[in-house]
Amino acid sequence: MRRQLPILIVFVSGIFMIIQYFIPHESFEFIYEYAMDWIIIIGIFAMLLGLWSLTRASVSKVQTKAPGWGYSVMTLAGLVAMIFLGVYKGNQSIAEGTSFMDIFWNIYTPIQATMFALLAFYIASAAYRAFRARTVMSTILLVTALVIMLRLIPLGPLSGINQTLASWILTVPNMAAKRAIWIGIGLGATATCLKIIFGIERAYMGKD
Amino acid sequence: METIGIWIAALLTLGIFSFLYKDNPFYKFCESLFVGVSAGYWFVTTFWQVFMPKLADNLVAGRFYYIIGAIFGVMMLLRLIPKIGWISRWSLALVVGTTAGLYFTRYLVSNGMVQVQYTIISLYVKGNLSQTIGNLVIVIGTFSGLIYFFFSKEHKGAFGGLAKLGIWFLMLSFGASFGYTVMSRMSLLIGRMDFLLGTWLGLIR
Amino acid sequence: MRKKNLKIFLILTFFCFLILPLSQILAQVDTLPPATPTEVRAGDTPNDNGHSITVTWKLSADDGAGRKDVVAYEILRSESPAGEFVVRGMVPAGNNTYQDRGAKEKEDKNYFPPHHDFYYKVRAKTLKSYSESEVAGPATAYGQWFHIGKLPVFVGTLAFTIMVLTFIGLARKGKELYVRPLAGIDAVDDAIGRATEMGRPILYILGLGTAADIATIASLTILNRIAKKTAEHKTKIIVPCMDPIVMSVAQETVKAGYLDAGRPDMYQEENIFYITSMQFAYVAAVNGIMLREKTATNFYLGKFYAESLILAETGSVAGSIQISGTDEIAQIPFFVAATDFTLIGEELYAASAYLGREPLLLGALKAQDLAKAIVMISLALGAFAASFHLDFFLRLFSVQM
Amino acid sequence: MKFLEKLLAVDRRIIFLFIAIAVALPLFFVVKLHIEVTPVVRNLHNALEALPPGSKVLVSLDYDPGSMPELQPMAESFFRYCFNRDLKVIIMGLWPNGPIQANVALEVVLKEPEIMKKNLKYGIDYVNLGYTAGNEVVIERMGSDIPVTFPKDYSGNKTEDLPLMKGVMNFNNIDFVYNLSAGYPGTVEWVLFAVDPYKVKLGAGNTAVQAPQIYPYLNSGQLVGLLGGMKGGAEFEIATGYPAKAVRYMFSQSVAHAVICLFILLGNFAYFATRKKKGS
Repeated sequence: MRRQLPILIVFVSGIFMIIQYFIPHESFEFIYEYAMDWIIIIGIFAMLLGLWSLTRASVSKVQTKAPGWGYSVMTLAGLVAMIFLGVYKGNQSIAEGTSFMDIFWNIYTPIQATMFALLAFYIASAAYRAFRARTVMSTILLVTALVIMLRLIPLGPLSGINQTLASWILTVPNMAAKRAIWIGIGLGATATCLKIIFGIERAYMGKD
Repeated sequence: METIGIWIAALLTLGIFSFLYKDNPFYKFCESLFVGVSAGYWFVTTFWQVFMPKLADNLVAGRFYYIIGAIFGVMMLLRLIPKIGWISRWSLALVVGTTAGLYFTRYLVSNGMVQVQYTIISLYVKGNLSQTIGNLVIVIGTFSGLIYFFFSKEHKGAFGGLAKLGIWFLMLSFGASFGYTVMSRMSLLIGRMDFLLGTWLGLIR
Repeated sequence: MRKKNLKIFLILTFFCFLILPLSQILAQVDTLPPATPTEVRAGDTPNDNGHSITVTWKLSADDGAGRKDVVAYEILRSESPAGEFVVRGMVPAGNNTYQDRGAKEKEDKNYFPPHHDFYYKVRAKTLKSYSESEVAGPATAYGQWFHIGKLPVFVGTLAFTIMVLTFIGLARKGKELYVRPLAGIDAVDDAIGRATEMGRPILYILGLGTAADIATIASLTILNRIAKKTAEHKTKIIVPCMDPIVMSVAQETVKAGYLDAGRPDMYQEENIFYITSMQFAYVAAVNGIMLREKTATNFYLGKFYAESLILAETGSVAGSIQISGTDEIAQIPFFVAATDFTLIGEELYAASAYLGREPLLLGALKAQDLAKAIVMISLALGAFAASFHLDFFLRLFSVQM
Repeated sequence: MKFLEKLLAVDRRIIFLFIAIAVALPLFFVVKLHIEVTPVVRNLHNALEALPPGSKVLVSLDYDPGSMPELQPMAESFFRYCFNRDLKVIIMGLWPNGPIQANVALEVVLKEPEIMKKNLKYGIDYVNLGYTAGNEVVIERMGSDIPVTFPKDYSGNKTEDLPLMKGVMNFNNIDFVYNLSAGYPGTVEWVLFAVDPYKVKLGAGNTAVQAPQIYPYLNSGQLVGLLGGMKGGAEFEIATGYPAKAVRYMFSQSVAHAVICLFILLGNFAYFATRKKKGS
């Protein structure tokens, strides 16, 4: 019951999903649509697990006065404020112009955009460290990256040649390598799916 | 009000940027606030935009099939009760099984068959040397790239040579993607700088 | 001067008289109905759920040819040949097929009843006039039980499943299966050993995927193996998650790893926790964990998006050894550049088999290799054949949706 | 030589500083950077030039604030171009944030002196139909009936009552479609559900990350032209003769790219110089 039934559920639902791909008939389409909605609904319930984990961890830090507990207070404050502002006026709470959206625009959005913008710095430092002509491999990496980056720098008469070379690299050899990776991923992922469906890969189920 | 909003946004922006120098209380403050606000935002928007239309509205409309989803959802929550926590595996099994089946055909088609189909191209294009070379490179690159991903044979001899060619192709592709992405990442920083220097301080424009 | 004006006046009047009838003729041409569309056929749409009928016709002689004034076709439907025809849809000139589709839910106002006779007409339209074809039908919509266009996928599915099961069967019988060494895998043991020596924790990031992502499941299997090793080494492992279900599964997986190592007492659930489901807030918090916990080894295995480089660079600032792997093709370059070892695409899926050394999992890997060999041979032969305009191999892989 | 070794292990914060300066400093200058207009952008501009004044252009903004730096300048330059050419603009969004982004862009463009002179009126010269949920299905429904798909505009006016929307039934009454896209739903859906079935003329602007996936549609002619990332945006501004934000930003881009390239070259120089020394 504890281990066999879940494996059976995995097998039946997995095989059903494979079969339904080949059957256009509406009876299968209906079950497929319900199954997809159930998955979404399970995800919504699981949200509470997440909130529970976050809240418990933060509260226990505050209670035990663990180092940095003050920051946990901030997290809890942000969480509670958002949930309160987001529900107290019913579904109008998240309309444009509410305090909920004010926080979204003036706190959430700028922090998110700035976190994202950190990448501009990191891409530069990663390039500096990684792009050294130590081996043939790293030289290829370095040279192609340079060629592609140079297309944004005015080089006078060289610009035209560089432009052509850059677009050739992007559309030809780049495409070939991506295809190889894609096909490999396809095989790896399909094999993993089969291992899951046939109950060979079951580490994710845990043990008793 | 708008000015206060801009000031808050600008200070938080600086707080996140300060992490580039080193971890500091200012960053920790922004980080913890961000975590709380984002978790709340995510919960609230999922509630109104997914839970209500997908479950509540359907149940109200009398589509009781959706109860099954809700039952599985509640089972998931039983994890919080250690004694019967194992029941949550049933919902997990449904999620994993369904998506494994769904992704099986999806990966097989779009990562396997479609890619192979695109790669079966003529090696000789009459009167078009550059396309002939291009097609040849694509076929050789894909072929040698796949050799690299072969697990059953050690990379030695001619086979190893092909595998090496394959990894060269991979590196070329990685370099190209890296170089190409620099522009969009710089765009993000330009956006923030424009906000700080223009919208906030009014120094530019 | 006056004479000249008179002359102009006369000429103008003359032209006016000339233009008047001409414009009348032109207007008539404009309202003249176009040639009717012919050979109208209506029939069940193949490979569908049974709520659509496909109508085809031969273009009006005035569409693209003749007077060239047809602008569109309207498709009309009725329940009896003499009954009232209702417009179902319109396509621009030059098109000769229309799929009359509807919803499958009975309560939908756009419901399309299956097993029901319908009659169709096609109306060719000019800007000011139209003409209608003869009635076609009856046509009935019904659902199919197999999608013919997906036959190649079906064959592929069967073949690959048989291959995987055969190799797993061979492995079960105890056949030795060789796999070549993989650099990233060998590094795992060293990385765990290093953390133990330094007395610092290991950080394991499952990525942004949900429990529904195959890469995440592959990563969870790897986590199980690594948790077993950390339990043996008595090293702390931290797993911050961004999906609640993934968090629950990760807790089970790590617990199982500790059980396998015979150290269930050492398992601490609070080290596998949820942060938030929003990408960059999650990253902000993980950044903090790396620097504050001073993790010796960071694993990034699973689905990763733009945050890959933020994580990898922060980890590098902290001086951690980093092992990464993803099937998200756009992020592989950043992991390759910024981490010490990267499992590229398929290697991520292979890693669980490598780490566990379980014969059953290795069997699946062999099946992957066989499939790869078949793909490579088809690719080489196919490209060769395509050079001589033979498309046999192409058809082997072509899927109609 | 000490210096070279130091350079090899340079503190990344020095690189960060250079990047920050390289991006920020050029924003203060207006430099006439030579930007060549590539054929894909030229084609888009030519297709737009061929539209007679008064033509109706549908603009779909399918992105959110995350892609603002790349796509917002494109939105502004496109509106500016349309207003200057007296084209009528119909705005919509497949992403909830799209119509808001449009209003932000309109606010900028409508304040410009040359546009102010035209005395443009909402409802006559431009409308914002807002957002409708349903992704590609929205496009499909617009193919048969636009007023039914968007019964009300962004501010709640009845679509039928807007003078500009008089006679706009479906794609047959739209002369050009322009789409700014940051992913799904976006340009791909517009090609599949508007271009293929209804033969509309479509031009697009995409984020740099997204653009390579769109290229195949250019080669097949399903897409008239494409602006890829900030560079594409700048090229469009040059082509239309109104260099604006994207062109200004491109100066930052060039300097930042140059700084990264220089650092890479410097790093390699230091690497080889120190290695030679160690070897001897």
